Amino acid sequence: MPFIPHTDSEIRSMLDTIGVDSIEAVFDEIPDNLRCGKLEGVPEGLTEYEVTRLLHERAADDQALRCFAGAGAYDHHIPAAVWEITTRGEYYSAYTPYQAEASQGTLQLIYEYQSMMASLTGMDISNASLYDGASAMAEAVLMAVRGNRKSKSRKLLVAGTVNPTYCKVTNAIVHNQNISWDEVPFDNASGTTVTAALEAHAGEDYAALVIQQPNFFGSLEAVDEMTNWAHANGMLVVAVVNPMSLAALKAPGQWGEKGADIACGEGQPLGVPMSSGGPYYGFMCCKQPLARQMPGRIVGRTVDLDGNPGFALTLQAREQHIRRSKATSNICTNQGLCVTASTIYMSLLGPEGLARVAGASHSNINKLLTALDAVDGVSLAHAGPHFHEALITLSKPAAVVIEQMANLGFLAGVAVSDDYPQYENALLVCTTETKNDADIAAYAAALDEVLNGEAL
Amino acid sequence: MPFIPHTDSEIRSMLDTIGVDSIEAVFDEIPDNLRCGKLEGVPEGLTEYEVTRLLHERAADDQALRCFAGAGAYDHHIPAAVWEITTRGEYYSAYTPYQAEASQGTLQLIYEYQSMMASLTGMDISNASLYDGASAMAEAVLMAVRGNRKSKSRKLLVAGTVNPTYCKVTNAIVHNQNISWDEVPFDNASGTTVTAALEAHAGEDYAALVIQQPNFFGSLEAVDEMTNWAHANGMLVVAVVNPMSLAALKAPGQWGEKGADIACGEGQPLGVPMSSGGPYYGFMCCKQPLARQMPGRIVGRTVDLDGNPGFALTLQAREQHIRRSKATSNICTNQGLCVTASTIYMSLLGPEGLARVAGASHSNINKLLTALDAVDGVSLAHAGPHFHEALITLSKPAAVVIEQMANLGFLAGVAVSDDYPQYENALLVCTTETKNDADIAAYAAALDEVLNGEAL
Amino acid sequence: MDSVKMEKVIFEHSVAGRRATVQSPVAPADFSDLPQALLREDKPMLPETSELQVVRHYTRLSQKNFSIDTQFYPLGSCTMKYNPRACNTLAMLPNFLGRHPLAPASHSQGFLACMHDLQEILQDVTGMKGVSLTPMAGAQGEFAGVAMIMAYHRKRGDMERNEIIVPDAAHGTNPATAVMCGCVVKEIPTNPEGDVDIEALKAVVGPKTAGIMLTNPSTVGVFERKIEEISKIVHEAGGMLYYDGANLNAILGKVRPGDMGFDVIHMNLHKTFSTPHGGGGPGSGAVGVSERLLPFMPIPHVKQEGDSYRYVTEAECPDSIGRLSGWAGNAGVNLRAYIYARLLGREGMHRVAEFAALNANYLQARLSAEGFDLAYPGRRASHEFIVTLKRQAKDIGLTATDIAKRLLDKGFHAPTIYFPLLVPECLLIEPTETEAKEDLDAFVEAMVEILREAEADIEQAKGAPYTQPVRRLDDVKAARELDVVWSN
Amino acid sequence: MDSVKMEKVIFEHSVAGRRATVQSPVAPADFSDLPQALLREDKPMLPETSELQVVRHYTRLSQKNFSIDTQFYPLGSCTMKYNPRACNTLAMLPNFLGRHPLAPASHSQGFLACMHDLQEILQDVTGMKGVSLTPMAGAQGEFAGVAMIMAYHRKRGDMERNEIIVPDAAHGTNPATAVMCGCVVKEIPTNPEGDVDIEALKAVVGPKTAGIMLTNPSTVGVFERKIEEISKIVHEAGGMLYYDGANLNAILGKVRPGDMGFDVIHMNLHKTFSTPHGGGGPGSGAVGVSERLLPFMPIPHVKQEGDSYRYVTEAECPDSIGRLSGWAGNAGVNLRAYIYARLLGREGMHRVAEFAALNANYLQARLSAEGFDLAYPGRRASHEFIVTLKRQAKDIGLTATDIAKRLLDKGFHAPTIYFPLLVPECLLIEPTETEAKEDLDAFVEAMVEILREAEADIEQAKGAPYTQPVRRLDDVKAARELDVVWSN
Ligand SMILES: Cc1ncc(COP(=O)(O)O)c(C=O)c1O
Ligand SMILES: Cc1ncc(COP(=O)(O)O)c(C=O)c1O
Repeated sequence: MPFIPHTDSEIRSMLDTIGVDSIEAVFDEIPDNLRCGKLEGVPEGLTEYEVTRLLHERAADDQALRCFAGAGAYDHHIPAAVWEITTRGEYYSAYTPYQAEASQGTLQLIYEYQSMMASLTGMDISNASLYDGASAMAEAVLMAVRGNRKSKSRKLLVAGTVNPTYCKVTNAIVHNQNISWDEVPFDNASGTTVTAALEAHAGEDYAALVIQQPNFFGSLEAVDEMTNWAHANGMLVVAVVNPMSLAALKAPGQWGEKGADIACGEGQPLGVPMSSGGPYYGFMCCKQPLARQMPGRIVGRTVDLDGNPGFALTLQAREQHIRRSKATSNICTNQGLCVTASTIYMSLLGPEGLARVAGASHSNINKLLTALDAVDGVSLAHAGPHFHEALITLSKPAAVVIEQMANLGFLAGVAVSDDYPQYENALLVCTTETKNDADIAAYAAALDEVLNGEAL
Repeated sequence: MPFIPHTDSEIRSMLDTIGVDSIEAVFDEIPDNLRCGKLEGVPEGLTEYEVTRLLHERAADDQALRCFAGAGAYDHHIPAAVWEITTRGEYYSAYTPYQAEASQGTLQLIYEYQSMMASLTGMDISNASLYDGASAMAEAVLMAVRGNRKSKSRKLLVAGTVNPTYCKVTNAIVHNQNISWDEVPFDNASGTTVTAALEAHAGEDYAALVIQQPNFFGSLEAVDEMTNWAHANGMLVVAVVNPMSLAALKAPGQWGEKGADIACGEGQPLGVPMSSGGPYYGFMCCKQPLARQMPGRIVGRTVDLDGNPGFALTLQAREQHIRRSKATSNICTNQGLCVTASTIYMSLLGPEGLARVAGASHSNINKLLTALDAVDGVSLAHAGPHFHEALITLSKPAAVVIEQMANLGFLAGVAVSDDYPQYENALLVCTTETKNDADIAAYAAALDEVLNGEAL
Repeated sequence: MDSVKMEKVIFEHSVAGRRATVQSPVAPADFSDLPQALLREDKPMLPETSELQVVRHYTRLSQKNFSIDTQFYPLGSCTMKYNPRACNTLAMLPNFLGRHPLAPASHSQGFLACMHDLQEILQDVTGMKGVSLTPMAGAQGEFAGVAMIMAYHRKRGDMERNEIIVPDAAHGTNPATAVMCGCVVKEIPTNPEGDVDIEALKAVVGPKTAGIMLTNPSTVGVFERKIEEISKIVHEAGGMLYYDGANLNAILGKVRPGDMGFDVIHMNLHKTFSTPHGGGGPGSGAVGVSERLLPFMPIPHVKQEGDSYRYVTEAECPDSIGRLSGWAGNAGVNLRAYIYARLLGREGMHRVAEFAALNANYLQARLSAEGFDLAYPGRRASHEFIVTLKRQAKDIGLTATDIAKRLLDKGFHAPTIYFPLLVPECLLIEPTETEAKEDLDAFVEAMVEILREAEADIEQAKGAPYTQPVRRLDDVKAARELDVVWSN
Repeated sequence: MDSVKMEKVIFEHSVAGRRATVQSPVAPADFSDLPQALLREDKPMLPETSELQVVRHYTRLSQKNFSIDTQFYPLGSCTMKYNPRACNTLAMLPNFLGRHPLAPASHSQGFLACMHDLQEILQDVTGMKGVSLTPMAGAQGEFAGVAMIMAYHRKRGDMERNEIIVPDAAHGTNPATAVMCGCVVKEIPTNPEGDVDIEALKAVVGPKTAGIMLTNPSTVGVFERKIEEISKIVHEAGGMLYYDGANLNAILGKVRPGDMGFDVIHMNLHKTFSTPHGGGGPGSGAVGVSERLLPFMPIPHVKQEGDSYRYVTEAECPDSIGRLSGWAGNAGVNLRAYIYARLLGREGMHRVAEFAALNANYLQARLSAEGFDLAYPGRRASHEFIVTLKRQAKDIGLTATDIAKRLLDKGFHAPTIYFPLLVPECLLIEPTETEAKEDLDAFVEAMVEILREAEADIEQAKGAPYTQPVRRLDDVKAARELDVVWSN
């Protein structure tokens, strides 16, 4: 019996203690007519060896591609130590640290994580994680609507350069509470938001302006101006940021004169594998005045009976298990193990290491764009600067190019035409520090072959 | 500086404390003319990412083959838990448990290991491991020569069916001490030792008889008779055994009337990956009277100052760090981590699980031989019974078959002609529980193709 | 005399200029081509440490946790059962980890096949008609479920239904979810036997009823015997039944939510399907739906076409409640659940509930015999049950917290305490099917010992724990003097 | 008040009939076709436990170890430096683990290339002309080395040379190895400064001298300054120089054994090349040889031919001392060493000795300043150095054992004690290059604290440790009342 330790004689003795004569008897409160059948849809059990073999075969079916795609999931190197430690049983198989005294490992780690994220984003407080970057934006929108004392509006402004998937997820979540937004169109030449587009909304009542930096196209927004404009118009500013980029880019807390109010985003670049899209984690940080509006868990440092320092979950009165229908969110289980990995990752990289990873990712996109400049049928959609992504337009349909590039061993990038019909044959390409000059040359050669080759 | 934590200012302050002004100065006792140059033969350092990529590429070069080879290294399933726990830092990065109080984890585990091995082999005592099966046989031979009070001989009898590589290793080690042996020829029909061959040596003075069970060909020796014969002739009996087989086969301690005196062998089948041949571990067990002749570490159970039970290295007076030139062996570092894996493996399998693994390995060889029976150009060298290996003779040179089978994705077996010229075109094939009926059929089909196909 | 139990905060190991050089590119970063105004001026406060320091720090910290791998962990409602190590090892095969979520289906058949097979398995064990693996934890599964119910009503043009009925014993995520979906929560009481108060239910249903959120067995650990009647009442009122699958472990292979009349269910794969809880997550809150709700399922989900698999597109699901995650949910967690499901297989599924219930009922019988009061004495335990310390709290001052902390000293994780809120001084105890009888017996012994100790000297329990890295912590100070970020 | 520190023996968790069913084939074993007389009748005493019980037991046991990953571990002569985690992760890639040792070279180019490159690197850093990776630990490397020396003499027809000279400070493996090679050991004293007594050496060399086994820096932690003279004396007498590479970490990139005149060297890759020591092994004792000894190297080793790699065959090496392992030594350990070498690279190699020496000399200076007596006060420390407690043992009864045990309470592993034997009450302290200054300082502080405590009350030190899973253990009882196998 997989994972069940009971022997026959133990079962008998336990039944005796209960005072029944079969295991079936303990289910006697379930109406007979409801009892279920054989579960024919579930295959027979396999041994661990059989499952191992099956999964190795399945994994082999997923041919590894050299990854030039980003769009929210990034192919960074993860130090071996990160997951060797993260998957230690004591982290891996513990529950949420409700019993603080028996969970100081996880609690202290989260406290350290909060400290790192608050510093990276230039904010006062961080929570212990949300599900992922997309849903973190939804929570940030809800929080902004709750938290903006100056505005009664259930509307927001969202820059048109925010990851379209994040917008969809946000909509799926917040529209239930009658929250909606207006999109700020971006400039086609630069791929960024221009002040004129914002000015069109001056004086209107919005709860917040949502800005992504670097934006979906990998371009850099004029975050200082946008932040100042939003604040001047009574809005809060929600910053959606790539935490890796914050080793180089101005922290949201320093945007404009007063800084963004909420920073959120996808934690994946910090030590979490791409893994088909999850588990990742959403991070969220905010300025002090919004602290009690924050969704999710928060760990605080306190003292024990002997006066020694220790860590515990705190501000729980925001959470569903205490506040129920009045909670700041329904989130309960978060993405703790990914946070564990990220904390170890950030510790291993440190400020200089993180800057170098960001730096190599950035210089590689410039190298790639230079290499692609020489390829017929490729042009750059937006003038720079780019952080580590850029949109290129192609002489063939993106879907075809992606498929053919895959056959050559490359994940060529991400097609965006579903969300931006104006970019029909375009690919969003991305480089990280894991690409070297040879990879970039090979990519350009392959793309040349696909676009301009004879027989494919 | 990889793995070096020192900052410039720390280095300066440390040099100040030492009272020198450069690191070079602490090497001032080394004569200048000896100082070495640039190490041009060592490549530039790589980052972890670069090394990761290199090693993934190298690993991909070693195409995985479906393994039908054995000959001392066996392709068994290893439960995932085994190495996930074994590589925990506390096991992985500890030294030999000299400070017993700070090493109770490793020490208790070894005590458990010793108990399991002693029971599997039917012996009184086990050590904590030797290097590998081959060198364990060498140590057993030395031990037998030391330990046989009835014999002054530096000669042994070794069955001709003992793994020829083990014999080579043993010879490389023991010939330095003028120890040698006579080989007992085996019967060509059965592939086993027959009593007549032993009788030829009756009355001669040998320190011990070495028997392998199952023997190198996978056949089963008449161990009871051989043991009784050796004892009757004043010899000790050294049993070289596959520990996996002991889930099914009679334990050496029960061979004949008095049982073998020393049991040793290769621990790899018990949870250690094939891994190009190492690290594996040699096990060694013996009867009580030989205990103080045992090489290697031994853990004992004792009590602490409070009278609580605890574990510590014991009988250290046999070892080189105490006895120096009079030690039972020069072994110091052994194969502890592999023993850790094996102990966890044996615990996960238990007596019934181990028997089933042995059982499936065994029944698969019968299935394979049946399937090969239908293949032209294949015949069985020795009549059964076979444990999980057998020698088959082929209509083409073994080396060619191995190469062609490899191109079809199979490791076909092991050629033996270097050691047994009489078996020119023969392959020693092996099955474990990791082969299913489809694998066996595929192997037979591939071999048919190689031996009888048109174009290859 | 004690070794230093305190572990410095990682920043205390930090020295300016120190770093693990092999972990980043050799070349220093150069952002000079970016506008100066957009660049960061300060150095973020990340630790400057060596690789060894980091490994040592986080290895040592880990040892300060209780976990299933090290302790019996009978945390009610959380199903802390063994997380098979193979699930982790196999889910972390390089090709699985390295797959970008947008890799083309043509090069992702292995992963997609696993997800498809898992959908089918979950569909069968819950008795539903479709499954989406997208929700990232139980609460998001609840969200998906209630959002689907609302979408269904709206699609039919029924714009008024906005009330979600929730029993008072429900988990906090239930009412919180309802509110996130724009609904109004109607709470109904639990009767003294632990069942829903049918009369109260009848009183609250009506034309505004969107649905009811239930878990069965409920959070008080007993099977809701009148489930069919409840189903009838709610359905006749035009509402739908939502099943909170956090307790699915109790009935896996015994009774299926679909057969009980539920229209939608979320599963906590990190409970019933044994994916690790990771010290707080990630989980996976897969949802299953009845025929009527199929069009509303969150995207994406995997579809089989002939021999191949692909995600359904947005265009194919115009009525979907949409996307709840950036990609397809917690794929790696779902992979672990899939591996677990294949290891268990059909027969194993049936055994889960059997042995979870056997263990719970055994523990309930033993604790009751030892003098502990059960909250619902006449009832069968499901996979869990409640002990109430109301009497001991009154008589000797022994609270649920005290017993919880003292259990830590005895080497056991505490049960869930003070949930559900309606039972005073409650311990919600869930042993799970993977624990051996001897460990249950040892737990009973510890409970009895604690009671005896407390009867002799209550201060000992009040001061507990004594053997952990810290003594009992001051939660009030934690909230009042907020220290949530390290500063040097 | 303490939580149960004792962990049952695994057999105490065993219950007849319990098992982890997914770990073995479904079908019961059937050996009925084998002769009954050859089959086992009794059931071997292996634990009958569940998977969770095994995981929990061995996870908990692991927590009872000190290790580099959790503690500073200045165990002299053992080079307990950081074992980079990448070395483990990469050496355990499925294709490496799954390679049968006899897989054809055509399908093994990746592995063979790694082994070949490692041979080249080791050759260069030691200044030798050939390297074989076959020996499985230092002692087997010593064996290979002495056996090669003997083979060399014999091949030349010199049948008399059978004496191996060994300084009294040498590691026990040196004399034990010499005896295993059929040699006679000639011990020579160490002078008060820690160098070889040259006069004693001169007195002992002669026509029977096969060779001398040295390590430089020696086991007393100082560099043998007269190495060239020693080399001359031994070589002129017709003997060969063997280098015990256990201390290679002290000189890596600074001076090469080959350049010092050594004819053969073994390396402890589990020390200098940072492969893990695994709680006792496995290690790897690669040997390097000079031109003269090339024909005698143990087989196999890897040869490059054009773009491809293969093992040399026995037939190609008629003079080889032969095989020392079933296959090719501890391949997986060598793989880890290779990865480490590539991470360090040329520059990193040079830094190893520099920072190992910086740390050792710093610690030596600080401890000396705090009043601890150095065994060789006038000398530079190499990568390690010796403190002697002779004075404290006499004055207050504080022994090396006491300080070692008390250090455990302070959270530090103890240095090596009572080795080398010639220094009374000695602590051989090797911090390694991977430890940070702050940890060295903390160690000094602990040492000083222990001394102060002992001056005030020696009983505290005598009773140590207090914070470990057990108090000080009775070694005498362990040896007298031998309990080495569990019995119920
Ligand atoms: C009864 C019940 N419902 C819902 C949930 C919420 O699940 P999750 O934590 O995965 O969001 C839980 C988990 O704590 C629960 O116990
Ligand atoms: C100086 C010295 N020589 C030889 C050895 C033996 O090496 P191994 O333990 O790898 O056999 C050691 C290791 O303890 C040592 O310190």
